[in-house]
Parts: sequence; C-alpha cells; structure tokens
Amino acid sequence: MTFVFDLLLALSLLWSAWRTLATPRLDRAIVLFIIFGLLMSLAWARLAAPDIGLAEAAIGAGLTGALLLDAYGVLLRRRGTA
Amino acid sequence: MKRYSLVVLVLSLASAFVFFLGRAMLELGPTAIDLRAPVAAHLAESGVTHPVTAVLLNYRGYDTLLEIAVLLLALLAILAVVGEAPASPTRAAHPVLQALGRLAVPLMVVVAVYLLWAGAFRPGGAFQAGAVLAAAAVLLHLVGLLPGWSKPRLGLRFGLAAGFALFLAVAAGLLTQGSLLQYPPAAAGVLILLIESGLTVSLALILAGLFLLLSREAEA
Amino acid sequence: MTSHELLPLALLASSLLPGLIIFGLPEAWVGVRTFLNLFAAIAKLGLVAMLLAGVAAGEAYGVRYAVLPGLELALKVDALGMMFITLSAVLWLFTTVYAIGYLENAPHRSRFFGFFSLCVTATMGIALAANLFTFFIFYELLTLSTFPLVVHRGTDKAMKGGTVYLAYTLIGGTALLAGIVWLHHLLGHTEFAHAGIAAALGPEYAGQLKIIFLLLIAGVGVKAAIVPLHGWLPQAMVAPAPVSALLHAVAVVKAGAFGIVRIVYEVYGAEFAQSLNLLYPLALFAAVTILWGSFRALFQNDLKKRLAYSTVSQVSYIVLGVALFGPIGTIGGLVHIVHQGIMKITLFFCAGNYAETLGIHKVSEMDGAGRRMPLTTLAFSIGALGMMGAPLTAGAVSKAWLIDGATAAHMEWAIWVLWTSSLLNAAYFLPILWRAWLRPVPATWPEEHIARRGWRETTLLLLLPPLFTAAATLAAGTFADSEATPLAWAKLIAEREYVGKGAP
Amino acid sequence: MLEPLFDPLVWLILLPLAWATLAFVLGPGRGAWPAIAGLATQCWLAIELAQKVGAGGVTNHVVGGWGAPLGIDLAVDGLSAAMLLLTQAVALPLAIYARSYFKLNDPAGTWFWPLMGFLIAGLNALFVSADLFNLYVTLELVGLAAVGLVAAGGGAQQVAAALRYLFATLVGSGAYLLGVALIYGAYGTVSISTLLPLVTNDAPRLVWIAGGLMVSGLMLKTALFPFHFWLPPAHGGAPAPVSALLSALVVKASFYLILRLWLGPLQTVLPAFAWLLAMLGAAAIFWGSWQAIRAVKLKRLIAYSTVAQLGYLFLIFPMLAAHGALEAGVMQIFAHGLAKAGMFAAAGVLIKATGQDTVAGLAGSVERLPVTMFAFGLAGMTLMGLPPSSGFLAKWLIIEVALAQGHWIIAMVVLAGGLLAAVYVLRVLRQAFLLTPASATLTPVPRMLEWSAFALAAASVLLGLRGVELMRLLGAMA
Amino acid sequence: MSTGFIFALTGAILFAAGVAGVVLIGHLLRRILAFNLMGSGAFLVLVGLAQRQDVVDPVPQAMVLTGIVVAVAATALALALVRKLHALTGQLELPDDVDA
Repeated sequence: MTFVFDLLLALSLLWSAWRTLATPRLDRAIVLFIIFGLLMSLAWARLAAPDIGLAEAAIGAGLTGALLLDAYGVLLRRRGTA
Repeated sequence: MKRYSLVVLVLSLASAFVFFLGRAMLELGPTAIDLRAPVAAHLAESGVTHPVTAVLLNYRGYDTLLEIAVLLLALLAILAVVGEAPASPTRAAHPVLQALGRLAVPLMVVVAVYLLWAGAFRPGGAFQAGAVLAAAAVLLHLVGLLPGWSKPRLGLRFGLAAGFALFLAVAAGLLTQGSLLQYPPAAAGVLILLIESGLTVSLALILAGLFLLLSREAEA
Repeated sequence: MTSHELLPLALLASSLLPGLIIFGLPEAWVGVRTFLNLFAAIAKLGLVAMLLAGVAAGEAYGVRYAVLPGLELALKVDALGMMFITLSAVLWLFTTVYAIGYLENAPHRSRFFGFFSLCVTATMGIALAANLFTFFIFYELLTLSTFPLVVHRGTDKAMKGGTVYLAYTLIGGTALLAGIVWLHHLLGHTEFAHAGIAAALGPEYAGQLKIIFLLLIAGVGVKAAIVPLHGWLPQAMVAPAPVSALLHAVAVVKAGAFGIVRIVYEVYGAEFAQSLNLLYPLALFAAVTILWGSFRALFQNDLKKRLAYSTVSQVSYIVLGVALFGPIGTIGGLVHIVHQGIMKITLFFCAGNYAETLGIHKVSEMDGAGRRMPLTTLAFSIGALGMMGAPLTAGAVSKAWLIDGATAAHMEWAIWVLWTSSLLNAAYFLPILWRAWLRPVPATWPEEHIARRGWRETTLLLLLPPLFTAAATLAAGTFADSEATPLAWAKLIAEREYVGKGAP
Repeated sequence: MLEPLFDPLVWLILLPLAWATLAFVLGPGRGAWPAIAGLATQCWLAIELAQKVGAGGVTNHVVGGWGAPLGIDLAVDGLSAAMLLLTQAVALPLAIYARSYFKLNDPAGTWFWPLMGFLIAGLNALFVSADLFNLYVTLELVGLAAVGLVAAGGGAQQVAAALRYLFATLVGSGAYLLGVALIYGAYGTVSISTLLPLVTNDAPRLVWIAGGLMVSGLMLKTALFPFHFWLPPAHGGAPAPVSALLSALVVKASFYLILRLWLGPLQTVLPAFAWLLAMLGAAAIFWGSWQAIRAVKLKRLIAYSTVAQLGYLFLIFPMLAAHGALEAGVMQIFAHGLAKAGMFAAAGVLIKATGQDTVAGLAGSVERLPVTMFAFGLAGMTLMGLPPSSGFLAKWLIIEVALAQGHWIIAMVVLAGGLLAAVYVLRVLRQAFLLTPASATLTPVPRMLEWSAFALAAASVLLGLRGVELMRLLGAMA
Repeated sequence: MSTGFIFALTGAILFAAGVAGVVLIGHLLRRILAFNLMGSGAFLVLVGLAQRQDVVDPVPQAMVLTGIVVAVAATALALALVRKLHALTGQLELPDDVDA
C-alpha cells in the first residue's frame, strides 16, 4: 500500500516537473512549479523528514513561488505598457 | 535541424545517465559509516533533543554559519544588481483584505515564535520561523501596509546582518573552549536558542528583503 | 659573501642599478642621466680590469643561487667569458658617449638608456653564466630588453622590424629551452665545464644528443644570424644607430656566437662533438652563411642594411672557427669575436654619423662624403679594410688564424670560402670608399642637420667614438703578437679549453 | 588555553566574514579601510600558517570539537597553505587598487567591499575544508559572490554575462552536490579523512559516477575547454578589480578542489580521467590563445588568455603520480594568479585613462602610461613563460616532468603554448609602442592604481627567483 | 523497493531533467525553474539514498535544509538578474556574446 502511494507520489512529482518545463504558458509553468514544491513537501514527509517538508513548503514552494509569480507579473505589466 | 539533434543528444545522454545511475544505486550494499549512532549518543551534550537541529546547529553548525553567509550574500548581490530605485508606492488593497492582513500577521508571529521554540525538540527552528515571519511581511506588503524597499538604511542593514554577526561572534567566542563553535554542553541549549533567535529575525528580514527588493521596481 | 662571489654580482649591478634608476628619471634631467650613464660604464670598466687581472692569475670567481631544488642560477668568471665581457664593457662606454650625442633632444631618452643598460646587463649575464639554465635566462632577457630599443621610434616600420625580430628570437628561444630542459633531464644539470659534460652519457644517448645539439644550435643560431635564421637582422636595422652599433653588431649577435662557443666547447666538448659528427655540418652552415651574407650585402643600397648583411657573414667566421676542430681554428674564431666587434661598431658609428650629420642613408648618396667628413670617412675606411682582411688591421689577424686552422683541420674548402668572402667584402665596401673619397661633392646633402665648425665635421660626441675604435682596429692588428691583446687572450682560452691537448 | 583562540586557520575565515559584515552595515561604498586592514592581517596570518605547516606538516582544526565524521574538520597541508598565501597576497594589492578604482561614485563599487569580503572568506574556507558537503557550501559562497561582483551596477552586457556565469556555476555546483550525495549514500560520510581509507580500487560503480559528476561540475566552474563559454564575457565584462579577482583566484578554487579530490579521497577513481582532462587542457591552450590573438577588446583578450592558461593546469593530471607534477601545477597557479591579477589591473588603468576597451586604442600608451605598460609587460612575460618569471619555472617544471615520464606531447604543447601567448601579449605591447595619435585624450589616473598593478606583475616575475620556498611548503603534504 | 530508494531514483530523474532543461531551454525564467528541479533532484538523492533502508538519518536531512536555503538564495539572485536584464533589454533570453 505504501509502496503504491510512494510510486504515485514519485510519478506525480515527475509529471509536474515535466509539465513545468514543457507547458507552453509561463504562468501555468510557475503554478505547476509551486505544485511540484508542495508534492516535494509530501515526499519529504514520506521520507520522515518533516523539517525539510516544512522548509520546502515555506521556502521552496512558498517564497520561490511568490518571487516567480511577482517576476511574472512585472514582465506582464511591462509588456502591457510597452 | 541542429537544434533538434541537440535535443536528441541531450535527452539521450540524460536517459543513459539515469539508467546507469539507477543501476549503480541498486548495487549498493550497507555503508561503512553510520552516523546515526554518534548523533544519538551525543544528543545529550548538544543542547537540543531534536536530532536534525543538533546536526544543523551543533555538529555541523559551521555549515549553517556559512549558509547564512550565503543568504546574506545573495541579498547583497541583489542590492548590487538592482541598484537604487525608488520604492514602489503602496497600492492600498481592499479594506477587508487589509483587515484580514492585520489579523493574520500577529497570528503568524505567534506561529513563528512557536516554531523557533519547538525547534529544540521537534521539527521547526529558525528557518521555518524566519520563513513564516517573512511571509507575514510579504503579506503586509501585498495588502499595501508595508512599502517595498528603496535602499536599506542603517537600522535595516543592522537588522539584516545582526543574526549572522551574532552567530559569527558566538562561533568565535567559543574558540576559548578549544575550537570554533565548541559549545560547552551546559550552555549549549541557551547559546543555540540565542543564535536561533537572532537568526529568526535576520532570516525573516533577509527572506522578506529578497521579495521586497525585487518587487519594488515593479512600477518603475 | 666573499669578494669572489661579490665581483660577478657587482659586474651585473653596475649596469642594472643605473638602468633601473634611469627609468625613473624625468626626461629633462639630462645632466643626472649622463652622469649616471658614464659613471656606470666607467665603474664597470674598473670591475672588468680587476677581474681580468684575477682571471689571468688563475683566480676563480663565482656565485650560485637555487631557484628550484636542483636548479641553480650560477655565475662564473672565466677567460672565455671575460673576453666577451671586456669587449662589451669597453664598447658600452664608447656607445654611451656616442648615444648621448646621437640622441640629443630626442624624446624618451630615459626609456632608451634604461633599456640600454638592461641590455648590457643581460649581455654580461650571458658571459657570466655558468650553466645553460642561467645562460638561457639572460639570453631571453636580452631578447626582451632589446625589443623596446628596436621599436624605439614608434613608427609602423619600426614595429614591423621589432615584430620580425621577436618572432625569430622567441621561436629560437623556444628551441633552445626545449634543448636545455631535455639535456637537464638527461644529465640532471647543465653546468659548463672544460671539455664538456655531455660525454658523461653513454653511447646509447648519441641520437638524443644529436637532436639536442640541433635544438641548442638552432636556438642560439637565431641570434648569431646563421642562414637561414638570419632574416631578423636586416629588418632590425630600423633601430637608432647606437642600438645597431652595440646590439646588432656586438651584443646580440655575439651572444649567439658566444652561445655556440659555450655549447660546443663546454657542453659537448670539442672532441665529443667531433666524435658525434656534429662539427662538420656546423662548419658547412657557417660557410654558407659567410658566402650568402656577403653576397646579399652586394645588392643593398641602404647603408645600414649592407652593414647588417656584412654582420651576418662576419659572425659566422666565429662559428666557422669553432667548427674547425683544433686549437688554431678556435683561436681564430675567438679572436674574431673581439675583432669583428670593434670593426663593425666603427662602421655603424660612421653610418650613424653620415645619417645624423648629412642625412645620408643610402650608398648612392655617399658621393663626396669623404671630403665633407674626412675623419669619419677615415674611420669608416679602416673598418672596411679590416673587414676585407687588409694587412695591419685586426681583420687580417683573424683571417690568418682561421686559414691556418682550416689547414690544420684538413678542411681546405674553408680556405676558399674565406678568400671568396674577402673578395665579396671588397666588392661591396670598395665602391663605398670610392664614392666617398673620389666622387665630387654634390650641390646639396640629403638633409644637413649639423653644420661644420672648424675641423669638427660633426659634434664631438659623435666623432670621437669611431676614431677610437678605428684606432683600436689598427692596434689590434699591428701589435697582435704582443701581450695583452685579444689574440693573446684567445690563446689563453684555447689553452684552457683544449686542456692537456697540446696548445700551440 | 589561548592557543586555539589565535589559530590563524580559523581567523582566515572569520576575519573576512567579519569585515564583510561590517562593510555591509557601514553602507554603500564604505568599508575599504576595514577590508584593507583585514586583508593585511590575513596576509600575516597566512604567512604564520605557512610557517607552521612548513615546520610541522598538516595542521587541523576540529570545528565544534566533535571530529570527523560527526563534525566538520578543517585541515591545512602544504597545498592549502600555498593557496591561502596566494589568495591573501593577490587580494591585498587588489583591495588597494580597488579603493582608488571605485572612488568616483561608481555604481559597480557600491557593494564591492562586502561582496569581496564574502568572496575571500569563501575562498579561504574552501581551501581549508576537509568535508565534501562543507566544500559545497563554500563553493556556493564563492560562486554567488563572484556573480554578484560581475553583475554589480553593470549594463545589459554585464548582467547577461553574470547570468551566463550564474547558470554555469550553479549547474557545476549542482553536479558536485549530486556527487556528494552519492558518496554519502555509498559510505555514510562526507569527511575527506574518513573516506580516504574507505574508497578502494573495488569501489562500487556509484563512486565512479560520483567522481565523474564532481569533476565535471568542477571543470565547468574552472572553465576548462569546452566549458569555457561563460568565462570571457564574465571576466572580460566585469570592472577591472573584479576581473582580476575572478581570473586570479576564483577559477583556481574549483581547480584546487579537483586536485584535492584527486590526491585525496578519490585517488583510486579519478586517474581514469587523466588523459581526457589533459587533452581538454591542451585544447584550451590552443583555443584560448587563438581567441586571444583575435580579440578586439583588451579585457576580452586577457580573459581568453585565462582560458588558455588554465589549460596548463590540466596538463599535469596524467603525471600527478610522479614527483614534481603537483609542484608544477601550483607554480603555474601562482604564476598565473599574480600575473593575471596584475594584467587585469593594468588593463583597468589603460581603460580608465584612454576611455576605451580596445587593443587598437592603446597606441601611445608606452609614452603616456609607462608604469602601467611596464606592469603589463612584466605580467606578459610571466604568461609567456619567459625567464626569470615564475611562469618560466612553471613551464620548466611541467616540461621536465613530462620528459621524465616520456610524455613528449605534453612538453611540446607547453612550448607551443608559450609562443602563442607571446603572440597575443605582443599584439598589445606592439600597439602600445606606436606613436600617440593626435586625437587621443588622456584622463589622469591615480598613481596608486598604476603602482598596485605594477606590484602584482613584479611579484609574478620575482617569484621566479623564490621558487625554493614554495616547493618546500608543498613538500609538507599529508 | 523502499521509499527511500523510490525517491532517490525520482531524484536522479529530476536531476537529469533539470540539467537537460538548463542546457536546452533559452527562456531564462524557465531555466531558473529547471535549475530548481535539478536541485530538488539532488536533495532527494541525498536523503533517499541515505535512507534506502527506510531508517531515518538526520545528517543528510540537515544538509538538505542547508541546501534548500542556498538554492533559494541562488534563485532570488537569478531572478534579480533576469528582471534587470529584462528591464535593460526587454529580452528574456541571453543575447549573443559578442566581442566588439
């Protein structure tokens, strides 16, 4: 049972990573990256590493995601004004 | 055409790499060294009861010292790259959002303090606490209660560097014990909490700074 | 540190330190610079005199300093080195006097005299080197410090000459380095010693040693301007006259020739080199160079270029002398180091005088120059006659010993080479003399810079050096057999190089 | 127990961290004096440490008192001591240089001092660390500081160069980190001294992959051909003091780490890659020199020269088992470090004075900036490997070891490389000796700039006369 | 197959994909994403391989915590550079490197 769960989690990690790189729209890529970060938190929990899970959620997904989204917003606005 | 063959080349190299790496990982026997035993054995002297925190701030505290340096350095490099720009005017968000923000931020501060304190014996610690505080600052910024940074003034610079400076000073001061970061077992707990408190504040400022510095030229 | 260690260092320092100080001097401090230059040159002569006396008495001077474990900078003073040192030191004094006059009011004199002193230091170092490693260091320093002098004028033409010069010498230096490291690897050291050091290796190394010999000779052969490595010399004539005089007639080319002498006698040993069949090919190359240089000189209208090709030819007299196995040829070759030096520097001084005074650069402009500048032309004539080997000049002495050496070595063809070269020398020098003395004075000179004042056809500083060296040319020829002449010293060297092999 | 309190080894890390932090708190453009004072002290510490190592072999510092493998050890042998010495010796004159260089409200100088402090701290920490993961953190410290310095206050060119550099350095350290992860997986430790007896000839295949990853990552960071693409824009585009620091020290750090792995924990694994590295090194010499010969801009020329000069370092790997190869490599590190720092510093003066960064714009420089051109010439001498410079000794040592091992080809590559270096150095000198064009204007430059460049270049030559001490220091190896 | 091993393998694939992404993708923001995937992959290998017997090992966990902070620092710096480049040139790809 846990094996199947791990496998599914691993596959969804890989899928979200793949989509992050391959999806044509940048905003979707960033959202997918944040999802990837949250899945990573889960994986860390499965690896009995709650400290990393917390850090990944807060920093990896949260802060990095916020930075990326903010950057995307600026690019969008610049393009709008240009 | 050239691009296509490059893609094929890189992807096949990557696949081959994964294949061989996976096989080699499977061949692995038990390791010669097992650090779990010494980690557990010295836990009592480390000043904390949570093993990860013990590794992070005591056994391998030197790594963490340098890591904080990296973080401070990144902020510094960003400052150097973006140069001076006027702070973006705060866009006042909807009053309801602002009210929510005012409500959420004290809660987040409480959570951060809890995480900091909990780090000694369970998951948590300065990083997580700092991240939560930073998130609070970002939240305040987003609802228009905290302006972006134009140029960190003396007080702010002091705050950004204080955690690292404190860590550095403790590390150096412990040279009197025989070597860098050699905590006396009796005082280890207090010292680590001291360092973590300092780090929480500075980490929060730095992490928030990464966001606030970058977002300020949004309107520029 | 004993005085025996200090003296060689002092010999280097006597030109190095003034050079470094001169670099820092403001352009306008003419007096200080002139004083420093002359003081240094005279101090050096004093040191040389002390060393000459010591070496003649059999004293050993030397100093060593390790740069790496097993790799030493080593200086020694021996009879062979002293010959080159004395020549350079004496001619440095003359050239300094000449250069002070020549460069009056020219720009960048601090730079010029600074590098000039460095060049002399490097030349001294080459003569003092006690092993190939040290030799190489000073050899490359000489290359580097002459480059700024060649390109001194900063014109495109000067750049071209300088670039060609560096291309030749740096590639040569690379070959030399390869040979030296290789030899060092085989022997563990590269010390110069009488009768050589290479013979210590067994016969199985003969092949490698031949290749090393080729690399070494090719390396130093560039500076000695052996055909086909001579291409840089005529190009480097764009340099100011004092540079051509001291460096390209004496220091640089002699450094190459001196290197060949050291390599043949003190690295391989004449006997061992002969046993490897290395000397005969070397003699052939020398012969080709002698003839080719003289032949090319015939067709040069540019006076300095004609002199340059003449240098190409004459320097190989030395090489030929070395390659003629046997002490007599050796003496002929060695003495020519000095004789060629004083004769050729006379010619270059005079060429500089023509150019500075009247703007004459070409042979075709020489008509009547002897009437306008009799003293200069007299000196020029003595130098030219010496080059041809006319009796009573220094050239005659060299040539006589070389011919005897060739006879002794059973290489009669070399005698023909020498005679042919003399004929060619006459063919390119006599027309100049004829034009200068016998053709009428033209209405105007190409560009008259310096007017005649009484008996002084040009400034005194330009006039005296060639007169002195011309006189020396006559003296060395006339009194060759007395004591304290270059010839006597060359005999002393040959005696020491062919230890126990029955010197003449 | 006062002895550990004054352990020079630790203070070489703490001191730069301290003055970097201080400079940051002091604010934009401030902090030159703390930096110079700190670096002067560090010079003294490095000399102390070198003497200690020379007298007593390896010196250790057990951080936290735990000892490997639980804690992190710092260890200094002859090689580390030499690198520390070089780092402080190059950094001090460059700091003095930079103080004059950044005086005029240069935006690139705003945060120069704290960035430089973190860079130096990272380098020193890297040279003394004996823990593979700790080395990763120091690598990142060095890498990010270097990127920040390149990008600081720059235009689009510099920012693009910094990004290129950032991705290269991040991928490099990422590969290194994966290697460390595999090593930890295989042995359960990342301490170099603990690993040393564990990694044997029959190491699992994973360790080979780890070795390959780590070396590839470090090659990328060292800009070994064909991974050099990021170096010329970054080193050529940065302000002169930064270029000097990067070319002289930063690329050497990752090379040092390869050497450290090679001689230490991975000595049974890495020699399999020896000829590959040497071939790439030879290619770097030819390609870098060729590009330097063709370069339009002066600093770009010097940057390509770095690509070429780094190639020499990789030639030593096939011979590393033999005596003398390591010495040759370290001599080359010193020679190039000092000479390149001096050359970039001189180029900075020329660019400031003539107002343009092209080789063609140098006509007349010998007349107008004799000290600087002399410095350039001396540095060039070292790069060409002409005696009596340290570059010559390096070349001599490499050729001699190569001959002793029968590797003719390496000796020939070295000799050819020297000639190619001559071509690009003389390209510059030749231009500088030309007469001053009438149209040229000259901005006056502070004397301190000229003389600090000169000091570095002169040191690169004079080291050629003091090779024995360096060799003796290297003799004190673990 | 243990949990640790599954995630170690996942990490290996993520690393390879990340490197391939950094090499192949010209768009700078996506390159930053790819770099983060690469880093995550290395972290997974570090902990997963060490815990391949599914026994918790705090040492690699602490290392990964350090690594995550370093990664976010690098990401922030990269973003700052990309935003600056965009502000200066309007481009999100690296311009060609020219010597002129």
